[in-house]
Amino acid sequence: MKFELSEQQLALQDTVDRLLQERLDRQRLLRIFDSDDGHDAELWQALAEMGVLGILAPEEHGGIGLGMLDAAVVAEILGRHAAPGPILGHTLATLAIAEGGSDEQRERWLPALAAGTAMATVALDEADGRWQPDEWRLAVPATGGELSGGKTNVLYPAMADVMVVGVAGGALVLVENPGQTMAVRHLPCLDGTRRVAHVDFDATPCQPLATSGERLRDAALVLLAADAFGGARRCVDLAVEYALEREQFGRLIGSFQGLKHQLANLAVEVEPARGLYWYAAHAFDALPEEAPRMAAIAKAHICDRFVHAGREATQAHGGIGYTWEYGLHVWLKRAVFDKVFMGVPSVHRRRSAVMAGWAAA
Amino acid sequence: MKFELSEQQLALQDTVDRLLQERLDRQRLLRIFDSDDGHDAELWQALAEMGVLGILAPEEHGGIGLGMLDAAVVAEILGRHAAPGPILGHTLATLAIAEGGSDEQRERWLPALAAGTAMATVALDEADGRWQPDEWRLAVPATGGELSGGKTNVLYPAMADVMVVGVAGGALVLVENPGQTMAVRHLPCLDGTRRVAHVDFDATPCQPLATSGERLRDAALVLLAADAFGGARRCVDLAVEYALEREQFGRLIGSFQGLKHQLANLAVEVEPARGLYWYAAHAFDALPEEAPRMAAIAKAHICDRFVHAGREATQAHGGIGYTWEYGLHVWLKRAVFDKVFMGVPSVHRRRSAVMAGWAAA
Amino acid sequence: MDLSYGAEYEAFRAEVRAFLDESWSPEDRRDPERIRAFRGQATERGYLFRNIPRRFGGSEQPLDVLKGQVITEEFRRARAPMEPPGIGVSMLVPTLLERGEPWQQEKFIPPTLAGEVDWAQGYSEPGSGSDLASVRTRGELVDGEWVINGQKIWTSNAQNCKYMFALVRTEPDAPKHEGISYLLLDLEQPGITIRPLKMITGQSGFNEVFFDDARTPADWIVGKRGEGWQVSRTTLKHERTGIGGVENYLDQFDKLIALAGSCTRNGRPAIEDPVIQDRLAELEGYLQAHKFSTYRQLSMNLGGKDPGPVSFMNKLVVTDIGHRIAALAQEIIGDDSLLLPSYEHGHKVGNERWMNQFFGSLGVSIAGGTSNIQRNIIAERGLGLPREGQGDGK
Amino acid sequence: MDLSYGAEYEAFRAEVRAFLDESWSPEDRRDPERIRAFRGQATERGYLFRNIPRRFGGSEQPLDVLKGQVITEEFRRARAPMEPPGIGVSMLVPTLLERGEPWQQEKFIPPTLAGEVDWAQGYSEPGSGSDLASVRTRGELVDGEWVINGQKIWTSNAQNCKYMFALVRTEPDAPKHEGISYLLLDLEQPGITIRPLKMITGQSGFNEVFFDDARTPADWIVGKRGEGWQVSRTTLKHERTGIGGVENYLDQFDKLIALAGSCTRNGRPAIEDPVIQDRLAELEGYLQAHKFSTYRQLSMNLGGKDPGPVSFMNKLVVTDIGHRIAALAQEIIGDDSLLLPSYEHGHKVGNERWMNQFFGSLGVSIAGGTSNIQRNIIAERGLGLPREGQGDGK
Repeated sequence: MKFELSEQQLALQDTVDRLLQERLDRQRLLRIFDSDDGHDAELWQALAEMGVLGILAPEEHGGIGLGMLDAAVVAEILGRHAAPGPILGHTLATLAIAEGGSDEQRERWLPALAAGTAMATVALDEADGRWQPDEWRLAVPATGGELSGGKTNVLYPAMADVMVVGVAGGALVLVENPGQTMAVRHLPCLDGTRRVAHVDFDATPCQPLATSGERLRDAALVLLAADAFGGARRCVDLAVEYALEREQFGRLIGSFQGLKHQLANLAVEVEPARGLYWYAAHAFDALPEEAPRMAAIAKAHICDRFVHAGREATQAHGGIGYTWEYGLHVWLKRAVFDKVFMGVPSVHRRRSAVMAGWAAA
Repeated sequence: MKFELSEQQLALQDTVDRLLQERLDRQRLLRIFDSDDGHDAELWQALAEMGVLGILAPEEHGGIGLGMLDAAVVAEILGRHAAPGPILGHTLATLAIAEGGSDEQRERWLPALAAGTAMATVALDEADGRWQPDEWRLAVPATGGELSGGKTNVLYPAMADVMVVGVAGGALVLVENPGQTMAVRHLPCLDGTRRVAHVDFDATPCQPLATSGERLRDAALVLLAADAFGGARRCVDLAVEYALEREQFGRLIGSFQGLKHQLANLAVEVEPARGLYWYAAHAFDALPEEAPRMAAIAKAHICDRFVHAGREATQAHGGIGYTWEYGLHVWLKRAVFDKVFMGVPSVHRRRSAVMAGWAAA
Repeated sequence: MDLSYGAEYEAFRAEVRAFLDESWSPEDRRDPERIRAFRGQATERGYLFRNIPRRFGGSEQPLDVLKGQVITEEFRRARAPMEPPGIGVSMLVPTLLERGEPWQQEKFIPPTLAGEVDWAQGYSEPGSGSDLASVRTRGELVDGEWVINGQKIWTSNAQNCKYMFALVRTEPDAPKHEGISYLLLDLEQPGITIRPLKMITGQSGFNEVFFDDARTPADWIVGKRGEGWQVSRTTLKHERTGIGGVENYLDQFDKLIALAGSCTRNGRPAIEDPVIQDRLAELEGYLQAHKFSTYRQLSMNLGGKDPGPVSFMNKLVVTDIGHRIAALAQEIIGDDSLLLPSYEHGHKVGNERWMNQFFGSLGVSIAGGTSNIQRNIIAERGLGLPREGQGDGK
Repeated sequence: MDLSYGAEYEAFRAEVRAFLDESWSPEDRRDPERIRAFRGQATERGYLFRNIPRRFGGSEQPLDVLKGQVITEEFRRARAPMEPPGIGVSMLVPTLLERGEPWQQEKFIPPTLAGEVDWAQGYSEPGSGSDLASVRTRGELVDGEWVINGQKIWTSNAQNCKYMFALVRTEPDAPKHEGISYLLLDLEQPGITIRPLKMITGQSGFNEVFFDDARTPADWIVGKRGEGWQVSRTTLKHERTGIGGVENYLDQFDKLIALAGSCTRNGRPAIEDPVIQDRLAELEGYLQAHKFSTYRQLSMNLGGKDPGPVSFMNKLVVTDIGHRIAALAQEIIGDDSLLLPSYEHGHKVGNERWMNQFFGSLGVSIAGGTSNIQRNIIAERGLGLPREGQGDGK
């Protein structure tokens, strides 16, 4: 019985946490949030050096060859600091190439992706919230490997050297150097820490990948859940810290029982969910039969908690939390992203009901 | 613009309120709650003398000839005091006879019902929660007026001299002196203030009534909503009173901000709903197109609030609220009755969605 | 029960409507001159500035809540302008009428009513939050002028305002609530710096105002020295009455229904999803309850009766309804909630405009006294529970 | 991540299972003699009373949480009896082991372990609620005996208990917490009257106990005079550890799913209703979170690590889960919630048994410290917020 993180995992969290404490203070975070591209090359490079970008790439391809649980505990820390940039799409695409790429594809891409010298992303959503593999309509013609059509809410497509695309039938294909044949329309993003755009493929060459859209979807759900846990937990911390420094009516506001009970209730909503994302990640690594349902439950549950925590933390701060420059809003907006990206919680609750056999599909 | 009670209505509420304060202290209420039949002849007689039992019967038949709004504001007071006995079924049956009875039926029954010397009830529910008129299956054979089959959750059938029964097609029929041909199986009732039983008709003679099951259902929804408002409001009062007399840690518990905020939140849940049942009752009297949907909204909303208020008040009382003899549980159990009788809130929310045209029926 | 206004008021309504038909067309909205002229005519007729004496530019009508309601309804229907928005009309003018010197009333009220000058409110400070009496901005009387130093925050629209009414600590040695004065001052002077505050939605509605030896004449004070707290209470009372704008929320609900009809969820219109229907119907219960609660309060206020504790609850009720609308809208728009609602660089704003409600509903719960302050008021004044620190039996 | 217990413990499990196969069959449940004999054998093998010295009838095993967990799982699977239920074993014995005199340990522990005597708890009084230190029952030492007058409430099962351990005010002039002693007393005496309290569900689980010159020997005191409050804390600590019984709630959830499959709603199985599915799935999120939170705490406790603030939250988490199960069950059973669950006059109890959960979940939120006390503990000890009355900067 060992349901806790290994020394190595704790050390990994700690290293990333310290990096982000040092390199991503509130002011810098807001600068990136407000920037045109939502990316910080220096931070990217630091994460690459730490191995974070190649966490799921095998060692023989320059990665550190760890599993989803490791990636998820790092994602918790990224969420804790609302770390900006293309990491989510990059990590997911790296996983798909590592698990489904040919030897040649793996050779070509994984070392550069792990080193951060190339960037990867995923293109999954279609219009009207069609995030799930069985809803994808983008077709690969029988005549051969060319894509034509649109995908939306694609993470950082203009920066991507390689892109994993979900296609009709729930399969995945690989598009190399997509910029040459793809039109990108940037969207005005609520969450300045994760930018998305609409893309249109026009006879874009692609190659098959031997891993499924379902598996990539589950990976995304786990990483979003982990990110959301880190973010939600941080919202609790930020609200508590504020309550311990702010005075009103001659008292610390944290000494008012009304606020104390609200913060206690909030902590009770959030804190127990830590093991839920751990287990979903562990199932992804080791228990394939449980993995899809646990990923759905974790994503639905924790992302709802994150939005709730973001709203409660804002209220606990009063006016200052409502300002752009104080920066608390970054977490609330990240919470909305985590909740919506890959499908809203009610969609995954419904999926979990179907997988449990409660309902016809 | 006059959206408030008339002087006459306020006086009526006040009179009933004083009667129940005098005649129905907590001890007596509990005695009736614990009794075999859940009925108190003395209280019944007092209510009859006050005109409450004939509130919806026309004056020419010995009633006081008022409308649903008047009946509902009285129902609020009955709920406030958790008044026990067959009043709900009696009032509904009286309404159906007044609105749909032949001259002869009205002559025969209304004076006695208004005087309380005869008792009436309604039999609507069938198994599996089939409360709504379009779900009734009990058939009146083409050969003529005899009923055979069951109804459940019938209020006080063994005491009834006359019974209004819902039948297939959503129609209503009248059964006089049902005891002669009907078998009654008493049910162990959670709410000791309103007793229900299962009945089986066996070639029971019946006569048609010229009013619809829908209208009777809407009347029931309004009266339940009004009862629930009175009960919920009382739960708030009881919790506040207790917070003002109970000390812990050397302070009145009502001075702790945690409890103060909980009670404030509870009051905010309950208090605004007063006008909602008023309007639903007013619509029943005067705005037939709006009546069914407003009755559904009022019943669903206010009955949910009552259960919530009953639970919160119990928690605010701590252990004493959990005892039988303190008697707070009477309101919580009445809340469950109000919520379930005539269909749970989600059923009526669904109906209100259909009536609004949001959904196919 | 009678939700109509009765024959007298329907006649009045017809009169207002005829006036509007004749004097206003929605195209006039973009022409400031037309608006000014229209307000003059409407005031002449007794429709605007009803509680303000004629000598200051008001129409000096007897109090008649229903007439007020009819006017609001008809002006809204015709999309005609009412009194100029802003706290000059809603807060400063009532305060001056009650506590101002005659010369102050004459100097400040008419141009405020005419919309010629706007006012900023200088109450909140960084760190004061709900505890407005903790003012630290200081004023000293030097050579017949107040010299003011400090900082205010959450002043709406300050960069467009000519004047400010402000709470300033002028008696540093007096107890907290007795050391504050209510000063008027001109914002167009070198001692004042205004910095816009960008809000969570990306828009700038509020400002910080810095005072660095800002000056105002000695007699630009309302009430006496040290009475500023009481003077400001008259104003706040004005801000905090009003029955919570139920029409606004009813409108929003209608729009939410339309939204649910137009958005897709699991391949079908969201409004056909039973989970969405259930949540819409639940929300409608709260909303209809508040609607009739509002009518009840209006009706009782008309008759000079006290509607009871519910009057303290309106703000929390609408805050809760706003949260519910926001949460449901966010669920319904799905992917569109990934977009910034206030983006204005050529991108057409679609369903993501509902994210303004998502954030705005948080703003409502913070502005004008946080929800926890409201809960104290309800518990103490509405339910009669002991005030903080009382009832501890020691 | 490894949720298995490892080879060593699986070997141990096989051993326990073999013992159970050999020594216990569920039909033995109704035979008190067989139960007593079985407990003896199981203690011999080191499966029961593991932390109690052999000289008092325990098996004196080294602390091994996982072995404890394996034993619990296997005994539960075989439906075999573990330690006798009741607070004698769970509260009094640990207290005596820590604070009792040797003669007290020898006299009271063995018959308690053997199930020969049961104990009642005399802590709560009418009016004390969560404030246990406000004891008013008084004890005076008269001629070598304590003479006790007053009243206790919420004593479980007192009519079947031989003894009580009670908090009694023996030093009326000392400060509140320092005037209490922890006394043991025999309930079978004329000075004691026991009155059952009927609960909201109709069952009687608790009692009032009245003391009218009740007596107990001078040396039936645990700890010194005035130390009763500290002594009782050791006991309460024992009551409040334990990780909240997640298995119980997982079982309930499975039953709730089965219930939803068997109940009809709008003419179809309730579990096919999308609204019910959504609420079940939402509840499962909370439940799975708590399940893995429990594993995490268990795992860390095993390694001697501190799981952090979550340890203070378990009670509130299960209270909330219990409320959710109750609300959903009530919705699903529909009409059956009109029936009393405890009625036993020949009526077969059906789905209305879920109303025990409906009321029981309220009981959980009241018993052993109300939810508001839990919130204080979480805020102060878990989150580090100031204690009541601190942090007021004055």
